[in-house]
Amino acid sequence: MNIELNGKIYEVEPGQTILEAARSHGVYIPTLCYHAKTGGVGKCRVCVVEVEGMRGIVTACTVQVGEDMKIVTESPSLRKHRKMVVDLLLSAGHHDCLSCAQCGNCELQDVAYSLGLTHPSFPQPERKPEDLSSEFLVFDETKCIQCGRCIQGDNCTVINDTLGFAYRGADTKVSFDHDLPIGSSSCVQCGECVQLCPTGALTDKKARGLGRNWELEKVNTTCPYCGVGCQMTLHVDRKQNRIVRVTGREDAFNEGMLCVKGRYGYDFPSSPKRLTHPMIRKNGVLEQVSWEEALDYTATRIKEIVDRDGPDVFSAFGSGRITNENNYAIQKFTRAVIGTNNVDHCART
Amino acid sequence: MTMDTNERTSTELEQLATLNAMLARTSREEGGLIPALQTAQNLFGYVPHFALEHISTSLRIPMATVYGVVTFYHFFSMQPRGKYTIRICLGTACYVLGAQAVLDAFREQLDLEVGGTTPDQLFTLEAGRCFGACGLAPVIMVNDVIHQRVRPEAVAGLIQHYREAEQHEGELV
Amino acid sequence: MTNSIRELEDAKVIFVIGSNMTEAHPVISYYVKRAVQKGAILIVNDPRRIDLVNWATMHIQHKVGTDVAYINGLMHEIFANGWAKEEYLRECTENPEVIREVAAAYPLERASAICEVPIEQMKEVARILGEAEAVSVCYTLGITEHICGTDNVKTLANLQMVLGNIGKRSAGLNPLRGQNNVQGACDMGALPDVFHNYQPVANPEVSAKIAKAWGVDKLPTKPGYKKPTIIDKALDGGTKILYCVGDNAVQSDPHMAHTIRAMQSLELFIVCDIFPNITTPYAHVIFPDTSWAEEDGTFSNTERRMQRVRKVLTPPGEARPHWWVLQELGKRLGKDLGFTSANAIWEDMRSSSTGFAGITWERIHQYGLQWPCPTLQHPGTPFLHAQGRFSRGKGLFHAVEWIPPAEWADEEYPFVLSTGRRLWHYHTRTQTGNVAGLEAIFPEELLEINPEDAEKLGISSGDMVRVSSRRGSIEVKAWVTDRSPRGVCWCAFHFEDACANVLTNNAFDPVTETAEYKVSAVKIKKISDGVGWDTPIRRQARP
Amino acid sequence: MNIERIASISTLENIRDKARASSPENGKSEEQEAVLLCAGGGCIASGAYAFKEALQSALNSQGLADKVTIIETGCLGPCAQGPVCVIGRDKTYYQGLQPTDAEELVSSHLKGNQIVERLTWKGEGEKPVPVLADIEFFKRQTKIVLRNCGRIVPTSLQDYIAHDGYAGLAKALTSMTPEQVIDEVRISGLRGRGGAGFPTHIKWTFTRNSEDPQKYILCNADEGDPGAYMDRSVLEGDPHSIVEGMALGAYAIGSSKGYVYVRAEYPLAIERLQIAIDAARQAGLLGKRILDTDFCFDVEIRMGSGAFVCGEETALINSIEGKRGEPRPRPPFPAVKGLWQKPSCLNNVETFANIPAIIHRGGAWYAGMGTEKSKGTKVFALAGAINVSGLVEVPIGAKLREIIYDIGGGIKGGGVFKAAQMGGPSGGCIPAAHLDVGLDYETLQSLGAIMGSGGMIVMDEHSCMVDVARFFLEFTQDESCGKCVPCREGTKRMQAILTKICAGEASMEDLDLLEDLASTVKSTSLCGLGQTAPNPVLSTLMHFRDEYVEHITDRKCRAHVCPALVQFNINDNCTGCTLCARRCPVQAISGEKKEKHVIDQSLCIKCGACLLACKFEAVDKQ
Repeated sequence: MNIELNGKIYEVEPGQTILEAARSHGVYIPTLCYHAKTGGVGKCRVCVVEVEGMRGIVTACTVQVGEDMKIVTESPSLRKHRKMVVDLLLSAGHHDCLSCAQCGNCELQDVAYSLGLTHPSFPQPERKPEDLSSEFLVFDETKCIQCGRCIQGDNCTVINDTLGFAYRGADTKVSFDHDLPIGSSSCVQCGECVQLCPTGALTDKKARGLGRNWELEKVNTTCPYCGVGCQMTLHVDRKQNRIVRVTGREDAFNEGMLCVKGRYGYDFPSSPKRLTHPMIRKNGVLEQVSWEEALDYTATRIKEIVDRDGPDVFSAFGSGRITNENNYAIQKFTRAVIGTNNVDHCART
Repeated sequence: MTMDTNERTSTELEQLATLNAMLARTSREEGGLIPALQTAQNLFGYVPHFALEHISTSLRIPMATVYGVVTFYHFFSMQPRGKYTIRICLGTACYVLGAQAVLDAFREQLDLEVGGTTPDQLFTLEAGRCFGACGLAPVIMVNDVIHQRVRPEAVAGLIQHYREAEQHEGELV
Repeated sequence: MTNSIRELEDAKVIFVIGSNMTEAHPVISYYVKRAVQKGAILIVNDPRRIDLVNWATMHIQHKVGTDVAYINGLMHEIFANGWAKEEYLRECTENPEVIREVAAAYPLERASAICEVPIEQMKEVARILGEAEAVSVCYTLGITEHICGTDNVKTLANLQMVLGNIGKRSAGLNPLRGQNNVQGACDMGALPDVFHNYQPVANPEVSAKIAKAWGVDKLPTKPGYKKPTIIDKALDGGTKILYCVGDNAVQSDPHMAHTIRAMQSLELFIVCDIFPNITTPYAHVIFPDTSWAEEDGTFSNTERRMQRVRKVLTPPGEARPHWWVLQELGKRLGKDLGFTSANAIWEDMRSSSTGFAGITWERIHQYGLQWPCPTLQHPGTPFLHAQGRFSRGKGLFHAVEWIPPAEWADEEYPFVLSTGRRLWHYHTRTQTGNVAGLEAIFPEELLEINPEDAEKLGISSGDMVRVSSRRGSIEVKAWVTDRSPRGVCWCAFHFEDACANVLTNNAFDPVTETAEYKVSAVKIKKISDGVGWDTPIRRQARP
Repeated sequence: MNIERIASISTLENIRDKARASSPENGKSEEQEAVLLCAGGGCIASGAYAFKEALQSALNSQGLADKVTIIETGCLGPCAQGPVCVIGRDKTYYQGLQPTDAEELVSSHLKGNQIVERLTWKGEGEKPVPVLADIEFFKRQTKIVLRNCGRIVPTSLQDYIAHDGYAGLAKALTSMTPEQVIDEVRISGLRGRGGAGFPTHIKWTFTRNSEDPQKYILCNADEGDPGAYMDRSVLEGDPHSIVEGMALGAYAIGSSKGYVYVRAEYPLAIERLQIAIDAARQAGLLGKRILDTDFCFDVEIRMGSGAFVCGEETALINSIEGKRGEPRPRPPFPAVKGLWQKPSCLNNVETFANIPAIIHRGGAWYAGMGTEKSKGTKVFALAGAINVSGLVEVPIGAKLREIIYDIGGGIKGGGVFKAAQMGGPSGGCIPAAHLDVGLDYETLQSLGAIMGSGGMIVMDEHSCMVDVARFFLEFTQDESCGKCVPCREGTKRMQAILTKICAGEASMEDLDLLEDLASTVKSTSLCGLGQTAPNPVLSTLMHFRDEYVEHITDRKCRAHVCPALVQFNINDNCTGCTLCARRCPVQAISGEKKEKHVIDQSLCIKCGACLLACKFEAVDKQ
């Protein structure tokens, strides 16, 4: 199917929306409430385009492409309308980016930048306190643009059924159950809403102030907890040798979804209680020793006992927590070096 | 947290029983939520929180969704209402013929803001949308009774009339 | 899992048994809930009213430890109504007559009497399973942690073969593996009877092939002891050296007193872990290990997908990757194991494996690959035994009779204690115990008691109670909740000071030696009053 | 009363003939007489039931109880004159009936058949015009939608059948294919009466063409427009016409299930509609195998719960589904994916009320009325500063002047006509200059107003156009569902600017910002509410821009409505009686006894108490 975008012909698949078709060809259309997972719902009206033959201007995220459709995505009047819509949003809250966790990764900031908006031109409402009542989430109502992505996520992707819109018109707000603080609500803090939030309304509490988005190195890995093996991206501060934040990988089989342990249980490696040195029990007390001493001591004791009583008195436990490579190393050591098959692991708990 | 029954008065218990009976017959698929809320509103005079819980669990609709619907529609109130709900019509015809002055008079006399209820639980003041009696503008409704061509000066008399009706009833019962 | 996780989203019928999915495998539960939203039927079979029931079409509360009777009863009903897939039985299974006899021995009256599920409910479940075009069965430790764990799994396999559900999309028999790399530990041969890639140690050619690959002249062919036997043998000198990596056995193995006595009688106990815990005090030698995110490598998840883990942090102090320690020990014991890097180890493993041969770190750089993946061009296997062609040829039915648990509730110990996991913590809290926030959400262990049982004992939420079994007793705070059915109480083993494994019974499944964590007999006595919780709404996984 | 099942067209016809003979309009039989008392919502509010009791007791006391029966009917039209009644035989019309008039009415008219001129309609020069047909208000109307209102007992199936009720349905089911029914509607040229005027037959064709075994037909009785109450009168006066209209619609599009979405503020309408539905079910005109054909159809009432936005098609559908009444993006249109994602066709009460007549008497007959592009009649709800406010049904294209002056009896208290507000919060105003405009969809659009549901608020010079625009913005802002940004935030900002203008604190830049806002809200809002919310502002700016400029630059409100711009001063008529000083709530008035008093402007809160109190017209309001 062919369509015309700003005068140029493009090949697109039927069933795509104008937005998807434009983006697949690198044509920029600003969006705020659209997200690949939660779809185009036509709430923010920033993605309006002109389509020949259609009455008025339409939202690119909800209208599907049609054969030989002529679409204009940039025009002075479109820009004026988009600018007014974003200006209304900026004036409806307190989008001050100075120390916002989402700075540099905020879609409202990007769209305002692309439209050249510098400040809200309408009087702003009075500030409201942030909801800090939960362990891992922070909800700042004054940065919420009511795009509904968090609610759509909570009710259709992770289906924890905690979020919903409450009240009406200008008082519409995102509400946890019957407008409870997050901490006492039924929220299991899986963080899907934080990942879907385009602005700084919903952010990770533990990551606040520990690193700007662009300062942190992104490295993909697998979750250390249950057997689902969710794919995640670690936001790492190399200088501080610390994981600052975790997000789910949208392109992997878990589609960006995680649970509370996966998303927020990342800081145990940096705990001061870690075992850091080899130790040997000397007259009943475990003492720190060097690697040399520990390895020599262990090797000689193993050799002494195995030579005396044979290999079968040796047994080794691998683990469901360590990597495949380490498990393989343990079984190879037990079989090739010691010469027994007494190797097992805690598959039973 | 299951609703502990001993805290509820006996009338509330039967009302709750009627609500539960209605819920048993309602299914979420055919949009049963709003009729259920309307039943609760008519039974209790308002939608108490424990009714929201009952509706949420028996229709298996998340509380967030139930709360979103009950706070969307103007008709539902989650605070107990006064015995007499005074609704001042703010339709165009009434407005043009002085409804705002009538509303201000009620606000002064009852010392209430729109949506508030008098401490003695007698009056609730609401600003309503057009009741469809524009020929008799400006119009107010007290529960289901329509009063037509109300003048600001007549407001005091009207309130007095209902206060006396209340005392009168008070003596009888 | 025979099938893949995302297939669950398109399943028409999902049969979940012995799996508290929203707490133990939350992301898989998201896909199950999506299937329900798209109109699928979800049948949750669990004695407890777990949170997944909120989204279930049916909740079957069968009695703890009666899974075989319940499933055999269903199969009886399926055969009786001709719902069995006869063509599948003829073509894809070896011995269909075996299962017909087993099912015949479990008419609904008998099965229902044992598992206490009303007959009409069993009829309804059987009808749904029988008429469905595909059913996906998911289970976790609720099925395996019994003395008849293996029998339970075989019975589920029988059910799925009777229904012809092995070898097609959105179906299959799906164990949800509990730990991040427990599937990998099995894949890599950390088992007494198999090398990596499940190659049996007793098979002479295999033994020779691997001996050659490892550059040793001979490898032991007699399968070794399983973990519980290893621990028991420590008491009679059968085990003198225990080399324990990343395993807090004292807290996670049943009958804690017994485990401690075993550890104390070892001649050389080497422990390698990332944190001190209640097992490390008994060690003679401690090696500091590198943790997740401090070394490169791979994990295998529950859907047989091998995926990369990457190093982003420098390990603290002198901690070293464990293969380095083994390389050093090997050198001192006269054998160069060739462990120069994690990738080198992987290549060493791959060179002598079959089903993993096609998986290299480069190929799984972006997305993992699901084994079997025998060649470098092979795309991986989303679901096993396609079109009913079992890897062993034809499906094998097992005649399985129901046997009661080792220890049942009686006058002296009137309650059944079942154990498990919570959303907020992981195993013995070695990791989650050191995560800011998780401790605050769920700070202490809670014993979940049925409201009617609690009322009889004068217990209300927040009171401290003493729970005792024939093996020990703990003091724990009570949580009165309808999550527990009458006569059954439940708690986890996350907290050492109120650890369920003080009470659990070290009776084992004869084949896998998995302990019967799910059934122990206990008694409960109130110690002191406490303050309950007043939460404004029913919540998942906590009061 | 039990109703036996009507199994065929012939049974329907002989019920009709039998019922016609005894129809209450002309008494049960020759020497019988009937008093048709209007029991519409408006008349009940003005005391129709009190009058009925008095009339009944008067009949009993004067021995006419068995000869004369009192029939409660639907709304006759002139609500402001209520309570009203029509005498069955000679069609004499009486209004303003108080219980005290009952005895006189019985004795002089019913017994001595002497007209009680005091209670009749007053025409030109206060001349009594007793007979209904001669009264200007009724003569100039052509009642199709309101054909039965005021002539039948709303809840009586027999009465409805007597007036060709269900004839259209019987005709369609037995001799027309669904396509023919749609074609008849096409010929009639009927356009949606909800406000947008979308041709009904096109909507029905779209829905018919969507293949799906389950389709829905919906009736929009939310009637949220303030100042519009024709739907209420039809539901209360002639509920069966809606049931029949929906049945015909369902047959045309191939649906078996319908819903009527009625607002919670209309309890009486719901009660009577439910009675009609139950009666239709008993008579086999609803439910399985209607009139022994294989057409099955049933209809259910769903109550609104106070949300103006639910008048919008997709918001109404969401409300029936038990959700928040938020509109859905279109496409997909409801005809393809509507209620529970099934093809659904939604029409307004007034549209459905026309259908039975069109099918029964043919589309060509209906097309004979109205203008070239807009056929048939439209019901207007006259209200505001007009002598006779009530329901008026006239052919489309009638002139505004004719409706206001000839039918509506001109401006109340002889005032000067300033503007007529049409279409409520989505509409606009028509100034005096366009009094002679023929009212149809296109002409109103060109004037910046819309036909809307037909609410017509007449305003004289006592209304300030800026304040009216502010009132409408306050309405739409309060009723916005909050789903899309331009409507949620834009209307709030527009209202803030209008409030500033009314407070005399605005600047000309504010006016430009107001127009920018209006253009964005109008073109980018998701649904009709947002898209039309700026209309009241744009149309008042189009016709009364000078009033805006006056408010801003001269800080003057010509109509003395905006409190901030009004000044109260005491003129020379003041006799120093000190009454105003005592009444002033803020003690802003000072002066000695018998001396001329003065109002301190800094204290005065413009409440007007002094003006009301003064007996010597000594207080001026500029």
